[in-house]
Amino acid sequence: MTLASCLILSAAVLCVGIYGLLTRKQAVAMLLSIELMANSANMVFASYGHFRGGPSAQVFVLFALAITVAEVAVGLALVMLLYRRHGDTALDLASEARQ
Amino acid sequence: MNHLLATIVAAPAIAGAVLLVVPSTQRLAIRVVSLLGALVSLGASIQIALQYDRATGGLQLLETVPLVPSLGIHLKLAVDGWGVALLLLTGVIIVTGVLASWSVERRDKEFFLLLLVLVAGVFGVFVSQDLFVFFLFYEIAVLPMYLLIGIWGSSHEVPASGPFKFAWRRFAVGSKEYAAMKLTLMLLVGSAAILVAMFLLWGNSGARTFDLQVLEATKFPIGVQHVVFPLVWLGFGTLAGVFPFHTWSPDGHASAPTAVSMLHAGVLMKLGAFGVLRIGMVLVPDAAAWWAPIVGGVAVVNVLYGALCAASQKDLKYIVAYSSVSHMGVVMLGIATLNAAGWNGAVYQMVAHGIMTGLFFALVGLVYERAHTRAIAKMGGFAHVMPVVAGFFTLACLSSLGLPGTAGFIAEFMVFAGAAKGANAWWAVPGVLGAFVTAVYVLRACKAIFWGPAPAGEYSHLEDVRRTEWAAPLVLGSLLVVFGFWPRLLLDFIDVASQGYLGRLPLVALAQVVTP
Amino acid sequence: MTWADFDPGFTLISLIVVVSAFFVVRAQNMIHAVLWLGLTLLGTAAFYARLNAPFLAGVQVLTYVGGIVTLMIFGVMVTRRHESLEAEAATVAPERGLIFASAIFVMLSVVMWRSAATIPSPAPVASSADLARVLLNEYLIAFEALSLLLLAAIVGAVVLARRRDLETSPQGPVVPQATEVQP
Amino acid sequence: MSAVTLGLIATFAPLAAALLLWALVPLRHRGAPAAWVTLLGSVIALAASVKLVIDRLGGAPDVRTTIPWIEERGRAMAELGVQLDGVSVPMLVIVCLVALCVQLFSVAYMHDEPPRAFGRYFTLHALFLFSMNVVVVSPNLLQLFAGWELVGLTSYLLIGFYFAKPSAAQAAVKAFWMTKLADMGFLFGLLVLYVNTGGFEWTAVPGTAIATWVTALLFLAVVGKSAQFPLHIWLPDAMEGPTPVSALLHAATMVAAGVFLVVRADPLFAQAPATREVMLWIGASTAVFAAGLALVQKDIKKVLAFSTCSQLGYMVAALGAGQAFAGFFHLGTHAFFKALLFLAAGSVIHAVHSNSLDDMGGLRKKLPLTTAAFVIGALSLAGVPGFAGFFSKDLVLGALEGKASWVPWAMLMGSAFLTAFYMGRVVIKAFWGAESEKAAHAHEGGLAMTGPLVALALPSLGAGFLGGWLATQVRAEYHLHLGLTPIAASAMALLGIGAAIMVFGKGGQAPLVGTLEKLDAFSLVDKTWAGAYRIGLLGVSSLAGWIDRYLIDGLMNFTGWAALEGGASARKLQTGLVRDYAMLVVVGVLVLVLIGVLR
Repeated sequence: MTLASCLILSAAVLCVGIYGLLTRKQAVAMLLSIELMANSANMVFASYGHFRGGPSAQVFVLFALAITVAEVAVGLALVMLLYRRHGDTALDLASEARQ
Repeated sequence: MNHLLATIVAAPAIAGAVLLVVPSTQRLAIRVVSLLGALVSLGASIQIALQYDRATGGLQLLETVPLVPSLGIHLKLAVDGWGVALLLLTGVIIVTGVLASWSVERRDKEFFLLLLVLVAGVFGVFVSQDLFVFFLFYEIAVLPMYLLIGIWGSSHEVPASGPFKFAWRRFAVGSKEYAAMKLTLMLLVGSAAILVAMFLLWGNSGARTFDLQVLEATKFPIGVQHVVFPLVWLGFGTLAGVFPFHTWSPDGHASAPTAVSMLHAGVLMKLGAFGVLRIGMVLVPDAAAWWAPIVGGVAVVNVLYGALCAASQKDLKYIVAYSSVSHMGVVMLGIATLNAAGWNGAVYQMVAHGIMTGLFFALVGLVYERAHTRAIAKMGGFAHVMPVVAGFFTLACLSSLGLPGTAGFIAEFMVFAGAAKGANAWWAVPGVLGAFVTAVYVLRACKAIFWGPAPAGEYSHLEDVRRTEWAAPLVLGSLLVVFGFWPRLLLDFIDVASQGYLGRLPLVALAQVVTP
Repeated sequence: MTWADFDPGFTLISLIVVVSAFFVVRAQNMIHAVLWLGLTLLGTAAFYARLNAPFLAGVQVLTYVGGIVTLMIFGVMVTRRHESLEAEAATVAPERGLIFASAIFVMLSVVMWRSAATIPSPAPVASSADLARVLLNEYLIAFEALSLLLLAAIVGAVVLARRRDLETSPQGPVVPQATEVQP
Repeated sequence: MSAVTLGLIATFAPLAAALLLWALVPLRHRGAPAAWVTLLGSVIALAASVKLVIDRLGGAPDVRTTIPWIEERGRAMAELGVQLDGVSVPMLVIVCLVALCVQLFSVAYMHDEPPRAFGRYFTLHALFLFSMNVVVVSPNLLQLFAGWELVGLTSYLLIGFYFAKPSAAQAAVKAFWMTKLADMGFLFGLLVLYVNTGGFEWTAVPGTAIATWVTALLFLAVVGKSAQFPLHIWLPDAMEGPTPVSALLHAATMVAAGVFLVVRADPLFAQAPATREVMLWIGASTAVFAAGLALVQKDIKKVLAFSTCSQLGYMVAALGAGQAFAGFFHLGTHAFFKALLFLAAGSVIHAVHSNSLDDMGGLRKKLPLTTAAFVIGALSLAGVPGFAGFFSKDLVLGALEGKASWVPWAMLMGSAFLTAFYMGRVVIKAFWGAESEKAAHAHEGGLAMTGPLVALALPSLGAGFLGGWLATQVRAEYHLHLGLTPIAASAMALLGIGAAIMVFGKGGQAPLVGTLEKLDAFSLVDKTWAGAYRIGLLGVSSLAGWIDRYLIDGLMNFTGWAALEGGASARKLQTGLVRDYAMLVVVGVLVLVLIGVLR
């Protein structure tokens, strides 16, 4: 297990998340993809933390986790709103910004 | 230390604040409060003129309050000779302007409030000796215009034509909203240029200060000067109607209500010229001397082109508006001469044109209010029904064409003499030609409106000047003649300031001046 | 890299994480997708454990697997359209996604490979005690700011989700989640 | 009282009258009292100037006092003041005397005007006298220019006095424009002088080249103001004004200001022989040309107007010949007899209510005094020996005699004949012959009308004998000599009168009249100027207006349009789809990473 392999693993997860974000229509599915991407960022933190030492990296992972939780809470609330308004959670429906 | 300068700026602002608590149904109270604010300013400006020591010159009546010392921003108020002349002009115009708009019907409280805010800004510009505060007041003076024109203005149609016809569908060209928007946007672009110049000066001053006196004493690198001067020239110049950035002026002044046209053409355009003179010429003299031929060349275009455009107009307000473009060209021409006669003439022209155009717009407003038309073709023989208006209009025309005995002559003559003495003597030729074209179009308009057989039909019962409407013609008309016969009333102030600042110009420029 | 460096544990974890992540974005059934996400997150927890970060692994299991996955399932259930769920989980323009994702992957791999080469060898382990000390000393303000953020998120979520024409009560899932995350 | 005080009184008494009338609106609107105020001002001015003359007869010296007017760097750049010498004092008397006579005449002549218009008329008269006196007493060219423009203004306002008549309005504006066009020359001349000498003194010695420039430019203004060819076209139109106005402004004083300017600036003109040569030719040709046109006018005032052009041509020619005194002398005598002629014509017009010569005839029985006055004026104008005009015209002709070219001299001789001829025509058509229908009810005006006629007839008869005194005043040589010129001139005058009696006495027509009439009707000069105005000014200005509205402002609109259109097309990027935004983020990341990789 080297730093490079750890980083490439996290890059892989990130790219899967990007793939999901770009291809899924469902708001919840997009949220899941974002979770994957956030997770991969945490993995990078943890990897560097392991290889360079010191607790700071882990602290940041903790913070990132908390922020992710907040994001999911608000994100899900938005999904609920979307569902109420359109009876569906396909995010394409929320494109009023175009007008 | 007295607080005259603070008073002159604060009086309109305080009157405006009082207006906020006056109920909008108290129409007389609104007017009286506004008039009081204006009168206090006028009184203060006269008091300033009396207290200013003409023999000493320089900055006087200094008041300083630190605002943001860490950035070198101070509320530093002081006045030089130019400032005294322009304060007097502003005081006179605002008082007559308030009286001329006595009959504003719609949302009068807001109207007077904005008018007072605007004039507070104008006073602020003329007395602030800190570049940042100068700019702040400048913006305060410029921005209320958007609302004043957009709400209280008047519209007309401009048919689509020309190579840019396709752009017409985007705008209602000629409408008051269009005029207000164009004016504001063009002036704001100018402001952006000024802002850049301002920070360049600040950053290169070494002292990190906006204090104009410190900046004056600073010798800026020539490279910085060459960037700053064109920015200042075009930035302030947009407000002064410098070709080809003058096109906000005809539409803006034609659409604006009477008092706003009076203030804008009478005073606000002077802010632009004053900025070029006070910031451009004084702070970056080396670049100014280099750029002066270009400034003067453009000014010459302004004079002649503005006059020719005015000659082609069929709408009374447009004629007056284009004449402002032409006359502000004379101001810029005087500035570009880089000698005492030219600068004195330029500042004198600011005052003369301010009074003259204020008178013009006041009278045009009167005519428009009664006849409900600005189309010259529909008018005729109005001298039979409104002889007083006709008389004062003729007087304004005469000053406009530079007839001796009116303020316009003194100003134009000094500018032309300055130009003839300067490095580019030929500037005087188009300048004088512009005055001739002015004679053609103002007298033609005067004849078409006022002369001819007595009007019949709807125009046969037009009323002449009454009550508060007397103020503007009487005061402004008399001043035109007084300043025409006795120029030293103002010149003593202006000349001492010009002498002081001229010393800063590089020797190269002065050497070009033929001294008899 | 030789076979001597081969690390079967890490390889297994990697496989689990990548494959389950792939199913997260490809699953037709949203519930399945969330469950796959749970597996990914568990794999990540194992990854943390292998990186000598047991506390992180624990928190990962507790908040992510325990909290977020549950929350997501609630979300899916609440917004579910019974009759047409399958069709809506469909993907759009998979080629575009694939191209961009792989391009990013290639780029990132190159960058990370280079960057990793500058870090020599594993450093001494940081204990949970170290972590706690740093968290509550150096990062105290950030820590408190974070709790404020969470509070704001709770309030925001409540305001957003609660409407007059309320059919379900969305506050329920959010509030316990927020309290749970306090370490 | 010192001379300066008297000069100031002469100048400011009319101004005080004008200001009083301007400020006291009820007084002005009452009418008659306004006339008395103006008359009082003029009387004071005349008294002051007469006192000046008496003082000068007693040996009072020339005086000159100035105060700074415009300052530059603390130094006077321009000055105002009073200069009272042999040129300005006689001129002051002439101006004040003629003005007073004309004003008095106006009281009767304008009697039927509504009180307000009457008041306005006299206010303007007072203003005119002030402006004219500013010209006369000015110590330098700048003040002269200021007064010059002010008399132009009063001329404009007085020509347009009947502003309800479109023709009067047009004539007023035309007069102002033409003179203003010429006045640009004055202004340029002043600027050239100022740049080269640092002042506006006519005593400056700037060298021949500069002097030629300055004087040529000044002469341009003279051409305009004194109605010389080709800028004369405004003067006949100016007859739209009330007749007394024509008498005062457009015959006696204002149009003579051009000549006065040259007399004043004689030291400058003396340095510029080239300018003088031009003046000589322009003066001579105007004299002939205008005399020819005067022959065919049907309007009595237009005859006199063209005659004024012609006589001013004499003066300009004399100035061109370098005999400033001859021009000045002719100016003085011409002021009297031409004012007399105009006032007498006014009396006729007042009696028959028409300007047209065809409506007159046989008036000598009804209007004996007017007839006598007119005949005296006509004889003086024709240059019959003994009358004032003879002496001055003789001097003018004598100035031209012996010049390198005899052509100008011959031209002026010819026009002397023409002058006598056309004046004979007018006298015969108006006062002799069969009594016309309109003349039947004609009668003399009151004392206010006849008094000024008598007052002006006296100098028209006798002013010629003052030539000697005037010459000592301006330090010129003056002696009557019996040579070719006086004899030829007298012969021309008598021949002209005789020819007129022969031709018109029997109701006939002069030869060449048809051609001249066609020439007059075609009015080539007028049409040229009108064309220049329409095409040159209106055309260019509409082009400028179009360019400004549709090109320059169009460009501004285009900028706005481009910004709006650009915004509209940029908005299409905003699909509103989160996926697309995410992709843009990804692209951005890609680019950033790529930069990182490649670096």
